[in-house]
Amino acid sequence: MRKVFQAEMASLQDGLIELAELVEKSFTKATKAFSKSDVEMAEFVIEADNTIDAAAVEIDELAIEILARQSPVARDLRTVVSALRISASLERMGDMAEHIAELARLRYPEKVAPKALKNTFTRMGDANKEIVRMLVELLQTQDLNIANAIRDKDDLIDELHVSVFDTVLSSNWQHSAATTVDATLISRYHERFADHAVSIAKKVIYLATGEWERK
Amino acid sequence: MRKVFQAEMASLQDGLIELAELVEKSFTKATKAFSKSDVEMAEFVIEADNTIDAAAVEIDELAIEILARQSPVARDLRTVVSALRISASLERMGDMAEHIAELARLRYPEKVAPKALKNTFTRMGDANKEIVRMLVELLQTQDLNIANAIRDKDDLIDELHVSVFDTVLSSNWQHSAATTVDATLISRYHERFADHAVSIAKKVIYLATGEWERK
Amino acid sequence: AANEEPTDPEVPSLSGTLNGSGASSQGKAQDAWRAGFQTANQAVTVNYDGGGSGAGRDAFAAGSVDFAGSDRAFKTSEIQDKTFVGCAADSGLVELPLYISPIAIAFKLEGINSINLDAETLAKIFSGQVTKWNDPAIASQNAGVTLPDLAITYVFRGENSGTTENFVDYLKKAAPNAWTWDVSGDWPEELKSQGEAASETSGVVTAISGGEGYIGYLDASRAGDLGTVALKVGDSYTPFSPAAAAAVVDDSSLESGRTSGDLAFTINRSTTKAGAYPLILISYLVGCETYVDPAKGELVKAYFSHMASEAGQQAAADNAGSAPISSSLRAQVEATIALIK
Amino acid sequence: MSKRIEVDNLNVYYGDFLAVEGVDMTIEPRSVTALIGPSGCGKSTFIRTLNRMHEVVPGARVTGQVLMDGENLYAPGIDPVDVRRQVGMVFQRPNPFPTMSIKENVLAGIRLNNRKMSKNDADDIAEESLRGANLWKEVKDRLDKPGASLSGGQQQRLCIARAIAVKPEVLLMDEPCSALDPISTLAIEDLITELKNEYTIVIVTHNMQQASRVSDRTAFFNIAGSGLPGKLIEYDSTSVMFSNPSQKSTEDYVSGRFG
Amino acid sequence: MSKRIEVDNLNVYYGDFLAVEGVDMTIEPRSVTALIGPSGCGKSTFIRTLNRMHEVVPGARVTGQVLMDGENLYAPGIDPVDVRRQVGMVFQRPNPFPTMSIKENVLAGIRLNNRKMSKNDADDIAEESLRGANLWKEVKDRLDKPGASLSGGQQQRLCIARAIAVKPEVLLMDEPCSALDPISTLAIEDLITELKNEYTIVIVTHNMQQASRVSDRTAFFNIAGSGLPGKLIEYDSTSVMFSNPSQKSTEDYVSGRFG
Amino acid sequence: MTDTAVKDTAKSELLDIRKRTQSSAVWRKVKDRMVTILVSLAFVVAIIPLISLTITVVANGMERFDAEFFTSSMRNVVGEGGGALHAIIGTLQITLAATVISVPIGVMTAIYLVEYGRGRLAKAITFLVDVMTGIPSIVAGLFAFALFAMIFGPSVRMGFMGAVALSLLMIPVVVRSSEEMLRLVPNELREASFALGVPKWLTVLRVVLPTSLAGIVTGVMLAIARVIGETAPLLVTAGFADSMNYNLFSERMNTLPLFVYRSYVSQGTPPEPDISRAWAGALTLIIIVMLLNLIARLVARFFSTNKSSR
Amino acid sequence: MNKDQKQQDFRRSDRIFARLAKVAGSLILVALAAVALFLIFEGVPGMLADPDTTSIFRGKSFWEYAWPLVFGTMWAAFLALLFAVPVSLGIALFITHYAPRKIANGLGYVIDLLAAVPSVVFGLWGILVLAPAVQPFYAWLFDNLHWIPFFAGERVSGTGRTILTAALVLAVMILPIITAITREIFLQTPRLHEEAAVALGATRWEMIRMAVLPFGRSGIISAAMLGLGRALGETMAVAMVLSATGAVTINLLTSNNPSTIAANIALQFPEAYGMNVNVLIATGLILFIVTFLVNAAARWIVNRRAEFSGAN
Ligand SMILES: Nc1ncnc2c1ncn2[C@@H]1O[C@H](COP(=O)(O)OP(=O)(O)OP(=O)(O)O)[C@@H](O)[C@H]1O
Ligand SMILES: Nc1ncnc2c1ncn2[C@@H]1O[C@H](COP(=O)(O)OP(=O)(O)OP(=O)(O)O)[C@@H](O)[C@H]1O
Ligand SMILES: [Mg+2]
Ligand SMILES: [Mg+2]
Ligand SMILES: O=P([O-])([O-])[O-]
Repeated sequence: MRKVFQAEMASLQDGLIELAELVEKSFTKATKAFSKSDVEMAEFVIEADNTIDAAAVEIDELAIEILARQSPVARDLRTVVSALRISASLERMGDMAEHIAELARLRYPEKVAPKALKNTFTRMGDANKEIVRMLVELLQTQDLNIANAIRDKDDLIDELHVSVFDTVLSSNWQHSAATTVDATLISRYHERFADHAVSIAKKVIYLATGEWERK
Repeated sequence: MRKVFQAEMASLQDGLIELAELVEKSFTKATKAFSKSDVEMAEFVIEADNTIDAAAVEIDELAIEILARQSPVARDLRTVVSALRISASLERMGDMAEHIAELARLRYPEKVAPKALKNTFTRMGDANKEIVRMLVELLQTQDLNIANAIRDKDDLIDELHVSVFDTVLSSNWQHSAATTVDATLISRYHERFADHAVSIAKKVIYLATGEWERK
Repeated sequence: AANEEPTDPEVPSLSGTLNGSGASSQGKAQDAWRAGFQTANQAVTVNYDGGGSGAGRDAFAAGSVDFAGSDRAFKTSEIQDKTFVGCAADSGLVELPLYISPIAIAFKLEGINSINLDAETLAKIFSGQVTKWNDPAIASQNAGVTLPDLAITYVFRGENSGTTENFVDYLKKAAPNAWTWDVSGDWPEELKSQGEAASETSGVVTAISGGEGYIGYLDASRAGDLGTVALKVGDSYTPFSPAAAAAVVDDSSLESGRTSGDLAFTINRSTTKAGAYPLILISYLVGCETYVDPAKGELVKAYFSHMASEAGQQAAADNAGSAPISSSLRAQVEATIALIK
Repeated sequence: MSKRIEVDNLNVYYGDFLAVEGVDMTIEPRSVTALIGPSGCGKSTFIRTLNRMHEVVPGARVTGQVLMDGENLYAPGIDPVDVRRQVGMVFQRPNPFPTMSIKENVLAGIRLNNRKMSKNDADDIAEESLRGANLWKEVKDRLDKPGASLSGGQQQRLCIARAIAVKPEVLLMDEPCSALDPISTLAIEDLITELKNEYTIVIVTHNMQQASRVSDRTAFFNIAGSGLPGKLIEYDSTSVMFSNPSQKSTEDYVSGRFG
Repeated sequence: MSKRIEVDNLNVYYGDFLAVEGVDMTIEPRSVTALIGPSGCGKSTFIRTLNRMHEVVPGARVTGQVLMDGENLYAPGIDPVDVRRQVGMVFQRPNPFPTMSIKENVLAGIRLNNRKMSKNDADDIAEESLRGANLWKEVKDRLDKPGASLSGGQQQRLCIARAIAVKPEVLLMDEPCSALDPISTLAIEDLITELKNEYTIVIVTHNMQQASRVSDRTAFFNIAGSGLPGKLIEYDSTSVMFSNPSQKSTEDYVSGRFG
Repeated sequence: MTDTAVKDTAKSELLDIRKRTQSSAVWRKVKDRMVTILVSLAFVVAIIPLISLTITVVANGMERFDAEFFTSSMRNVVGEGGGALHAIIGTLQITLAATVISVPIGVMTAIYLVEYGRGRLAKAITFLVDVMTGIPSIVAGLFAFALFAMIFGPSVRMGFMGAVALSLLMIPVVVRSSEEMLRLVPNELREASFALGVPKWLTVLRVVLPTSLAGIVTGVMLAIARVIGETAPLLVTAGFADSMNYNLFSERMNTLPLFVYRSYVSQGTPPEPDISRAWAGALTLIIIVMLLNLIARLVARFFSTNKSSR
Repeated sequence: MNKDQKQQDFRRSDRIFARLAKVAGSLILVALAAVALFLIFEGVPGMLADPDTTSIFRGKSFWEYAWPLVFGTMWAAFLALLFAVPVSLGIALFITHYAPRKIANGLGYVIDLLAAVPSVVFGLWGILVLAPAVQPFYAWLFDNLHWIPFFAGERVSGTGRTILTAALVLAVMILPIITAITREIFLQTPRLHEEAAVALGATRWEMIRMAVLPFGRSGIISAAMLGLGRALGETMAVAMVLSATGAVTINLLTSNNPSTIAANIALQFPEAYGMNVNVLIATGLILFIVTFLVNAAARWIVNRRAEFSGAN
């Protein structure tokens, strides 16, 4: 029954989960670095991205080797193709964490977030932390309820993202252009982060149902 | 000699090229809409993104069908995996064009770009138009020189992107927060656009050499 | 085997194995003789390969058998030329006419059991000159018998045979004008295509029984239900019978120029003696006067005596339909047997 | 020159043994339909009912219907010999008649009905069929050589040429490549895709890759246990069968997770 | 119980015909090495030189060296019978001895050599070998049944059990699955991956997927034309061979673009 | 031509072909039926002599198919009674001896041809074995006689000599059938054995021979059936006898065919006892051969049970 | 050391066994050579014997003596083959392709039984049963189809003991041999080829013609040759049945028939002595040579189209 193949498929899955956990850790640290303006932690996150990138490449290589050597079909094939996609998304989510950390480092010792948005960014960060945590769980369990929960959280993030723009564009926004830029970018990073998570959730749905994403 | 397979592989390639051409068209229009603040054109670009998305999904489906039915190996496998990746990147490039058009529409009838940055954005747009044109050519010819040329252009875009931040954060930046946000976003869109193009170029290199991207 | 259990172990007797070979004609008589002899001498086994006279003579000369059965005696030239391995160097041969058998002319014609024929007509029938049963040559001798208008097919022995030789000898001697072919154990080559060949007496019987209008010559004992021919001897027609056969022998003379043990007869085929049936076959028993191995000599002597005895001759007559030798001949024979050592 | 086949509640027996049970299936013209399934599930048995080769086995029989363009092949009065002329068959191992030349092999089927063919006609048909089987170029200079002198893959194509020479409506193939090396296999597969422009093709294969490569639709047969009848489990377009089959057992089978 | 094999400039002849030319190759212990290549390129010929089965063919001979842990198998004074005890072989078609029971089949290698064994030892060896071949569970209740009563896949595993019962160092397999259905094939493939923990395994296969699935290293043989000798074209880790081979012809072959 | 016109002509051509096909189809069917009849007829034709023969032999043979026939020899039997025990024993002994001579030689020769033989010698043997199947049995007898006469002198007769003559007739049949059977053993089995490190001779003895044993046994039985009915060669070698003889190596020994032939050829007065003994002998001979045949089949089945489940 | 010892033993055993096999094979060569030598040494004097002093010749030369025998041998064997081969093929086909599986085996056994009947019994049956049974038919043929040379002649045999009957008996005798072999061969016809034919729309007969017969061709020839060998060498049955007058004729229905070498030897040998024995052995030598030639011819035929043979 293709034991080697089963093992490879399992390690593909494990790799994805590990990767997701790495991203989770990175993102948690990045938000902390961001909120606490902790440059060391930021450095750490930036460092860690290399690990994430390497892990993602490893998954890709494994996936391609499985494709080349095991010719998977049906669900197995979907798993491999999804893994290729998910690894890419996770890698980008790692990038987002890195970007957040970079911003934190760039502005150090100042805090990036202005008072007015602090709460919003905290909420965004929390929501995204929740999302990435759910993501790990989703990859472990492939429970479609979690996928939907992720979508819900994404909606929250989108709302918050819009609210950031509202705040920035409101007349009582008085901060410097740099702050504006930072707020814009941070918000966008969070939004992208959640967006990638959703796209991963979609891949998992595809994996389960065989329906390729039609946006 | 697996004629059907050869045909499928060819149509996969053709699909990618077509998709790239769609993106090129879309992006050209988007930059025009942006610079001319042409809301109709913007609408058109936004509409066109659906086509691009559909085309991308089609390529993915074809790729997955090829994987399922033809079990390609070696170069063929790389082509298919690359196609999966390239289509995703092209789709995101299409998204970027859409985002640019959306911004143009959002700010209509005002122009988005402040005078100070107009030139920069024009240069960015031109560079990216050049990039997407080269991309089409690259997908057709798989000439690695073009891939390198794309990287070079990307470096130019990165420079311009940094210069946009410099401009915005410079003391003589006096524009509204909205303008700041827009400039930030537009610049980032261009930067991302070029970045995706580079990642496609890398896929083509992988395709040719078999060396999976190590960043 | 059940029949080989010694029945009376106390009777002291001879012992050993005696092998003979030769004429198949006397095979059945040999069976009877051996049976009697072996019963009397339970430690003795006598074998007789009825392979044929020629083979028997050759085997005897080569010393591979102790005695031979032969439908003719050795020719004197043969006796001179050959060395007889089993016989002592200066030994003569013993040849005894112990098996005398009439040869019947049998035929198959619906409803006819017997016809009369003279030698002349017989010769013409067997040489294809008379080809129909209602040929006047036949009809004239068989008044009162309705002969069919049927082709005659004669049956002859396909292989070399003593029966053939005697039959032909009879034709040649009794009807020299009609029969011009040489005397030989083989049927004349020129006449083969007109008749039907059969192998062994059994074949002849089968052939004649199987074909209406068939006629052939065979050992009289095997004629069975077939119609037979009464031969014209002198002026009357004589059917075959043991007595008639024995009568001819008594009417014949010994060949000249032979040793005293060599009782080779010249059969008087053209006898006119009433009640004689000149179409007979004499089969000889051949042995040495002096055997290299005296034990053999003793056995042969005993066995030959048994054959020549009245009982022996009667047994042969009963079992093989032969004609017992006359007492005068027996006397001659016994004297000869006494020579054997 | 291609027909739709409808199989209607077909049960196939060997004596009293029900080998295949209750198959309903519509085979489209000008398409390739692949039959897959574990060993002994009745693929061969089933495909042989489509040209009434099944009944060559003593004691074998069938209930239900096989309709070719509406006409029941098993209706009384239908001569199986006729059916077999309309439904050609290619076997697992290439089996050219060893005593015939290449050309005679191709014409073997036609000669049956048309003893006195002009030499021209014969040449034409031979060429046409060999071209159809993609073999003409390779053998045109040695048509008088024995069929067995060809390589395995060429022999199999010769058999295909022989089968299509009688211009059947349907072409059945029972594991046509399992005795061939990969290069010959690919040649045959290419040929099959070409032939489907003209024929209705049904192919049994153990090679899942092959089924997925050449067929338009795939039927998965399975058997619950030895002694039980084989059944048609799932029948769908090949892409669906190999990417997203609706039955668990199909998925398990195509992905090698069976047993 | 596994050895490194070094093949050194090996030329293999059938009489005057050079079938395989100039092979240099190192086969690692405790690994699976797959030999692939088009039909007639000399895979079987080559693999049979590794246990001197080649010379069973009249007129067959070899130049060059095959070193097993440094010892040349073709050195004078080496008895081929001895070599074959160290290098087991499994063939294309399962070939259990038809007159022997399952158990006798397993013990054949020992028994046929007239070696005496206590019943206990025999039982132990039989069980151990059958376990090693992953067949014990399926046959333990019918060890006295004829070997031929098993299914094809089981027979092939029986042959593997028979081969490993004599405790060879190396196991050669010439297309061990080509006569089997896919389910049995997968069972054998699983077995091969288990066996490589103990043996050096060399396998010839026509099934590229199989080569890619089971082997650690793959050797591609090719032949330039009929009558020409087969040559080793490329030899590398299987992943490289199937994802990024360095020779064009390897790539063409593994991707079915050959011919 | 227009499209429809093309179609029409195509159609009419098709119809034409159909018509032609139809008439030829009828003819084909008729022919098929005719052949079926012919073939069945051939079978019936072959069965007729068999039945006729069986009836003849059984009907005639039953008369003397009694206990005495199987417990007595012909020693001292004149007229009625007697039996064929001596001939039965002789036939069994001589045939057994012939088998003992021919089987090892025949099988070893077959082994040589299949496993070892190459080149000239093997070709010569193959051809000569063919020729040997054509040796007239009488010639074999004469040859054996000449051979023994050279050593033991012309008076020699023994059962063993007959066995030698019969061997000459048996060997080619044994070689032929064994050769075929050995060739049927798949090479794969040999290679499997070699690959286990088994030397060639053991492979042949312990793999090849057992595998083909059933076939070889059948072949041997056929060979026995072929010679057990021989008359001519035995007459000149084993000779003719009435008495029991258990010793193959001395003196004459009777055999059943000879018993039958002699009983038929040399009938006494009355002839009936001889004739019925002849038929009873024939029946016995047939039954013996039948039994051997049956044994062969049983042996074959016994050895092939292991294979049957293939 | 023990192991080495064993190896050595094995190697020696291997050599010994091979040599034994070779010796066995060579023994056949020797035996045959001895037979040939025997025939030559004993036969050649017979060939050269003086016709005048050798009684068996009856004035003819050796070749005049032998020629009718050679003719008869060939003629009878040919006729036997002519009858036996088609019937055998029919039976073999019947058993393998027509009879229901269940009874086919039994039928095969029944036919095999014929092979077990000793030739003496055949002889008895031929002369006592067959000949009388066919005689009326012969008479009819003779009366009505006299113009056909085969049925011509002076007079129809009244007993039916003609060469035709002998050939029929021979045919029945060789029937089981040919049947047994062709049956085996037909059974070996690859199912694939049969099915290929059937799948092309062949009727059963057409299938047989396309697949079975061509496949079995060389086997049929071999079988026929084996049968021919038996027919050529058969002694007793012919000797008993045939009315052999030594004629060289193709008439089938008369009592005037050629003899065969084997039957002639069997018949003449007992009464033969001296040079006559050599003459008979000389005819044996000729039979030997004829057999040799026939076999060579058969091999040649079989091999001639080996390229197209069913054996691959
Ligand atoms: N001639 C026959 N007589 C009786 N049963 C048969 C016969 N042929 C096949 N069967 C049985 O019918 C069932 C189906 O066999 P079939 O050969 O159709 O399977 P398959 O799917 O073609 O298998 P494979 O993949 O091994 O070719 C099996 O149980 C088999 O044992
Ligand atoms: N016994 C033999 N005698 C002579 N030549 C042979 C023999 N066996 C094989 N050959 C030749 O040696 C070459 C290599 O054959 P081999 O069987 O090794 O190829 P292969 O790669 O195993 O092919 P396949 O994939 O078909 O099994 C071929 O040209 C073949 O014809
Ligand atoms: Mg099948
Ligand atoms: Mg090979
Ligand atoms: O006794 P016959 O010589 O006539 O056989």
